[in-house]
Amino acid sequence: MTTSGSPRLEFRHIGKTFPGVRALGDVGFQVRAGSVHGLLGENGAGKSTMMKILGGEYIPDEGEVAIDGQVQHFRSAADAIAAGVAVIHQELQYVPELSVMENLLLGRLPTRFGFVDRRRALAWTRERLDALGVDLDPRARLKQLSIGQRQMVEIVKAILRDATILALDEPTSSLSHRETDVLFRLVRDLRAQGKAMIYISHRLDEIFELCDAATIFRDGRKVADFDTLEGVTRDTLVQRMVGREIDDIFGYTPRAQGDVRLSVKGVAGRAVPLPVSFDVRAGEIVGFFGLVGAGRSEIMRVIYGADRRTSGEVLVDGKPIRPSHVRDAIRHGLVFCPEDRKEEGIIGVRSVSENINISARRNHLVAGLFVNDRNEARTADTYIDRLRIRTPHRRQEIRLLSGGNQQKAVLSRWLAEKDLRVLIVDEPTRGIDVGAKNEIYNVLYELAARGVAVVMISSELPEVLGVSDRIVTMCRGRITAQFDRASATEENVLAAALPEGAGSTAIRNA
Amino acid sequence: DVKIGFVVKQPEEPWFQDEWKYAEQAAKEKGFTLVKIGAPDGGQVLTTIDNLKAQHAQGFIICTPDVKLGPSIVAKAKADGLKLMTVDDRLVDGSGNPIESVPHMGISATKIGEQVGQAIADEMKKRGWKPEETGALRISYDQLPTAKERTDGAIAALTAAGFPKDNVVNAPQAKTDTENAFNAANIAITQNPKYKHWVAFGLNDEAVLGAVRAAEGRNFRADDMIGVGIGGSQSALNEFEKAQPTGFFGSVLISPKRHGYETSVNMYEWIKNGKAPPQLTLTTGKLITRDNAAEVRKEMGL
Amino acid sequence: MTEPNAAAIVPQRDTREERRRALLWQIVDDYSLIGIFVVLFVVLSATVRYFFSWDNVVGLALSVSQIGMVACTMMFCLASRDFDLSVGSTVAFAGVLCAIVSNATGSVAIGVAVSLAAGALVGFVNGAVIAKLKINALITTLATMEIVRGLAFIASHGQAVGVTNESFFALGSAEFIGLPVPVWVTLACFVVFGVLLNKTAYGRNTLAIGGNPDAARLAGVAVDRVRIAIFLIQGLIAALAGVILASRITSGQPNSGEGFELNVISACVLGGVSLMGGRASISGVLVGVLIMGTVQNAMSLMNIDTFYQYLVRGGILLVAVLVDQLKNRRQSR
Amino acid sequence: MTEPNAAAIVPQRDTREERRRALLWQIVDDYSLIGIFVVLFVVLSATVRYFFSWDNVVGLALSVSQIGMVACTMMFCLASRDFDLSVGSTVAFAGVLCAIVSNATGSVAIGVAVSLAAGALVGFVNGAVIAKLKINALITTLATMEIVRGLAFIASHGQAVGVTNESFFALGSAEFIGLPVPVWVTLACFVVFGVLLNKTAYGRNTLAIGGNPDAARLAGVAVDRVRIAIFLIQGLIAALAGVILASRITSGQPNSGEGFELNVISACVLGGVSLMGGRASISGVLVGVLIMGTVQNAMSLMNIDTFYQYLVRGGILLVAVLVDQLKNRRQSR
Ligand SMILES: Nc1ncnc2c1ncn2[C@@H]1O[C@H](COP(=O)(O)OP(=O)(O)OP(=O)(O)O)[C@@H](O)[C@H]1O
Ligand SMILES: Nc1ncnc2c1ncn2[C@@H]1O[C@H](COP(=O)(O)OP(=O)(O)OP(=O)(O)O)[C@@H](O)[C@H]1O
Ligand SMILES: O[C@@H]1[C@@H](O)[C@@H](O)CO[C@H]1O
Ligand SMILES: [Mg+2]
Ligand SMILES: [Mg+2]
Repeated sequence: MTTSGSPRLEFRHIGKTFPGVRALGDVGFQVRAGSVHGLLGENGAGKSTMMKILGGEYIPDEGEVAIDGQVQHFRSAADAIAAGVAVIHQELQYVPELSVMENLLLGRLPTRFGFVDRRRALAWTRERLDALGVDLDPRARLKQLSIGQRQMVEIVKAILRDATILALDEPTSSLSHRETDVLFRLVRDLRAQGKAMIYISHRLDEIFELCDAATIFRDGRKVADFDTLEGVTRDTLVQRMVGREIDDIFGYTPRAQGDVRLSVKGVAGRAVPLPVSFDVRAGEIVGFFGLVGAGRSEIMRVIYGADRRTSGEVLVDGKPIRPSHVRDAIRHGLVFCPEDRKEEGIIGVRSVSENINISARRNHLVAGLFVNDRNEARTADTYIDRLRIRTPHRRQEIRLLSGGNQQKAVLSRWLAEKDLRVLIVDEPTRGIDVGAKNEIYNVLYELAARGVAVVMISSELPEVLGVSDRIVTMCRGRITAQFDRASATEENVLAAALPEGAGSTAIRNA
Repeated sequence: DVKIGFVVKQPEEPWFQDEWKYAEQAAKEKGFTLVKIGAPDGGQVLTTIDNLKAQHAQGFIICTPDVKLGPSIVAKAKADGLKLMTVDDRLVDGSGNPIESVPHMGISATKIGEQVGQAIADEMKKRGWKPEETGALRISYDQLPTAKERTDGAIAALTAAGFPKDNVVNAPQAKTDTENAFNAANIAITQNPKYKHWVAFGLNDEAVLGAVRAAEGRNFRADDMIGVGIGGSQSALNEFEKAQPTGFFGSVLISPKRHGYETSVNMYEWIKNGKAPPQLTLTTGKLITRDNAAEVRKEMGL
Repeated sequence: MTEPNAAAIVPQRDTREERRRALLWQIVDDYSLIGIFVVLFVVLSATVRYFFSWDNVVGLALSVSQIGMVACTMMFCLASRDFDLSVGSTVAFAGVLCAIVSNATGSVAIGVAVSLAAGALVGFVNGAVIAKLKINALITTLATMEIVRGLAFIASHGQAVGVTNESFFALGSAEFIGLPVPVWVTLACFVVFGVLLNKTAYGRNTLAIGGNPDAARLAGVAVDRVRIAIFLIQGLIAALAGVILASRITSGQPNSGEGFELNVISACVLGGVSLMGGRASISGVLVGVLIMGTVQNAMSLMNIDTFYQYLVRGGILLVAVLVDQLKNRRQSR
Repeated sequence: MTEPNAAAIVPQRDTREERRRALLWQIVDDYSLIGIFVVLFVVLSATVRYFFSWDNVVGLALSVSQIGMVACTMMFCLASRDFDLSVGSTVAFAGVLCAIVSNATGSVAIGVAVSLAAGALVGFVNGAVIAKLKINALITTLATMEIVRGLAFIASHGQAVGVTNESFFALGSAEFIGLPVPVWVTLACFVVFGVLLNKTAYGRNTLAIGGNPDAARLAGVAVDRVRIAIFLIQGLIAALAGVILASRITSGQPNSGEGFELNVISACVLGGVSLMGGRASISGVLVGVLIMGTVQNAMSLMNIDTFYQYLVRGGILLVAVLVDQLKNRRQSR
């Protein structure tokens, strides 16, 4: 271990302004060699912006980055790479059509006489993957992999650069638990090798598990530095991050429940060939838990009509929904928030207001044709204020918002529905800060209290347990069990989410 | 059995459709096979000749997209063992002289242009227009060599008849369709508010038609406008059929019938009976106007 | 922006004042192209003889009237991340068809109606193939461009089709309050499609589809239906342009409108419509169309040699887009 | 991490058998277009007289030689998510320039060298403007298309420029082992660019840029440099095609190569090159080029009416892309 006292990496007085947004103002902190430095902050606090400056993607307006005391002037990603910096970006950056190997070696394929030396590249990649204990086929194309596997490729790509400084911007947001474990092991190894690492996550338990030191950003400023996390409590971190106390992040209180609102009877689709049935009552929040690939997203998409329904019936308040017909679902008050925000949620180049009003506007059209601008402005401002969406104004293109704020805007789209009956949210808090999570839970409760039937898919077990009135587990496209809030425990829910004979396989694979 | 290719540069143009039609008539009468192929650029001309060889044609007649392709067409025809005749446009060699060895039937672009110019001059005289009060619209498309020759011919004839050269206004069209001619003429008229009357000539009937429509828009109607086109195409005939005369005064009709029919028959005789065609047949155009269009066309067997 | 660090403390929660200023900037940016055009127009008026005259301005307007009409619908097409190369052929086909049908039935109204229907049908086929069979728009419309051009030739036997009913010509040449009918029609298109784009759900949905088709679909937008409608309307308007053109030149010509599609697309892109979809403004398109027409007009007035006109056209295109680009860069840095 | 290593059991690891089957399918898919072409070829050989003869096949090869050469580089251009409309003009300009310089210097070699350099320069300008000034490729190359065409007209005064030195003609007409030189050059292009695409870092980087430009940039790929190189090489090869064409037709013609760019792009897209970037195969492009040439050739042999040829061309384009599309759909399920 090379835990020298002097910092390997130092940010000094960094400032960065985008039109209408001051993303960072006079921010500085240090990262030691052989340490993992946690970076925390609410959505839009400026964490990713800082990493993009480190990676040479943005040039700061003020301040400088120093490595081993040497001031660096990165003008491009290539400069940063040359200086031994590797950044794993929050938005995955891979080439879908190329193989794992080619993605891992992007920009530095080994050549012989100008020709790519495939054999050597393959051998080298295999060897390194094995050494890292990562199970990936180097020849598979990225687009054939699951999101989690793709994220793993991104991580490995950065590690294979043998950089001395490694920054990971929310690397676990779509990793399974096993993959997360692999990642943690890798990070610890790298720490042992003396690398300086920055680790960004909204999951505080990960911060505690992995990080030696931490810095907290708020609104583009640094609000706290912790040289060590020994003795620092979770509450302290949350308080400094959010600026207020959140004693119980879930804040659950029981509600009255009404009649069955959503009734799913024997529904099947291409990717979930076995019929699935369940009911959700008015005012009830049902959490769907399962492992990655369990089929939760898929069955919800089929219910919503986004994917083709091959059999079965979906009823909202007893009225059937036309299969494979999204707009019919919406008209019946059944809506769905997809998990892949960037690909399926937001319309990047359109404004926040457009993104919020796109569906609900049909109820406010003038003469059945014209958009009611006043009404839409009011709606947008209402949700910008209510969910505390950080944006300079409602006309800002939504792609310029931080991830968490985009999520809130997408959620607002459905909250703005006049006659909302059933809300299905898929991983609603992925990549969202604690404060905002709490806000989103409150929104779900409020909706439920108004009589909406809520279905929440989540891969975070504590969240499922903390928010749901009832928990449904899925495994391999089938519902395996249901639990009342009272009877659900981590152990029994997890056990029900595992495939048959999982125990032994798990051991074999581990 | 005899197989003859008939290759033209702009198959979409009515003129060539007509040539083909009459060539087809000859094929029916004489009992040979006619292969009609369009070759709008140099590369495609060569491809077409190869194609003809591949299907065992013995000779072909061509109206080339550019007369300077001459040497390569001659060489290719020779290499592929095909007899060669040209129609409409005569091949030239590297130094711009006509290639005498290739039998040709056609018009001289300059001559046709001169006919246009002459027709305009005559009509002006008849109407008693003062040349200095009259502007001449040259709807030009100098990217196309024949187009340049035709309009130059018209100018030559006009000036020879005493028309002041300074009154010729160049109106370049961006494409050879009527709309572009319209826009070009419109601007030229704007630029020259001093003229009381206008005359117009160009590459073909469509160009002149555009000029006539533009002039109408600026209130130069039948009495103040003399447009003479080339081709005697449907565009011209449409004008003559209108109830009221328009500024489209006439068109120099050239006969696609002779060009299509005679060249095909000549080629057939050459292949079948070894009877070489005449080295050069120059056809002339004939001015048609509202009054004589039907008559002249009938005379020419159209 | 080099404001004091005070601003950093409440960076996102802008004051009302700041929000207003940011909005103002956005508007300035949105209309910068108009500024470019105004400058161009003033300079040309001052330097080019005859440029600033009623006759010339009317002529200019007339010369871009066909492009202008179709640019309105092409804007929708590009905004939804699609592409249409078939409009030039549709112009020709509609003109020919209108002439043929008018002659055959003796009724101009029937001729016009049939043409418009045929144009709409071509557009519908484009849209259906692209939206339902999911074939790339470039290829689909390249194919229909060929096919429709072929139909125009076949229907007319390659000949210009004259119209016998003279009342037909009014459409192209009659004047109304000093402006010819085609110019009025074009202006109407700009108003109607401007309103459609900005004020209706149809327009907003078009932009949403262009921005992210998957997200739009999940948000309840009838993506396929909107895409088909966009192409259908485009076919209809292209046919209208064809009919008006035929009326202006008093015959339907099968070879008219060649290269038309690229002119229309250029005008749109000049006007700031993004080929990546999701971004469009009607004022931009109007200015794009006007810049194209103005440059061509001024070059002709200045008697610039045809061959040099190619250089100027290319150069102007580059400069205009570059200026726009610089503006955007300022915005996104 | 409150859970045991449960997620390990995710059923993703296929068996060896399944992997092999998937690979097989992939190969079938990758080569399905070749299958389509083979079927087309066999059917035409059986039904169209003279189609299957050495003469005809050589003629066919010759007829697509220019398109073939440039399709190789256009493949790179499209694969990197770019677009080039200027190649047709470059073909014309290079031919004219070669003729002029050869005549002036008396040396064919100098003429060819100057033309190729000029083509490369055009390409470089395209690339630099697109990569550095970040102007949309469609607009940039539309502009250079105009400008370079203008240069061709200006340099030649709008006239075809005949070449006096007869040794120049060998380039276009000499034969070598039974095949004309242009065909050999085209074959060489396919080999060279095939190897470049598949076996070199340049080719892989091109695909990476097309697949995800940001990812490539962030991984340190010299994105701008690669894009400029792609355009530069494209300009060079377009000039080569222009020189060979001029040699074949024994003169440089300023109006040659019109519409060439769309033919080249169509051939590439037919060959499965994605306009969205990141996907390209040299065998696909070869087949795309051959299908285009074969259809045209067969139509001439069958003496199909010109006007109906439009319909056939459009129809074939649609059908070929549709078949490819259906295959992809199966694949992505
Ligand atoms: N290119 C840009 N243009 C305009 N504003 C931007 C841009 N990039 C980021 N921002 C703004 O800068 C602020 C900081 O964003 P950043 O992505 O760094 O936040 P973050 O801390 O990473 O948030 P999250 O936890 O949601 O990922 C946000 O308000 C965001 O909207
Ligand atoms: N690792 C994987 N590899 C390939 N396909 C996968 C993988 N994971 C999921 N899928 C596909 O996704 C579908 C079901 O996954 P789905 O996304 O519905 O599961 P989920 O329970 O929502 O899990 P997630 O947390 O990933 O969203 C299946 O059709 C499966 O083919
Ligand atoms: O191109 C012309 C054609 O239009 C016809 O007029 C005959 O001569 C050709 O040169
Ligand atoms: Mg972030
Ligand atoms: Mg899921």
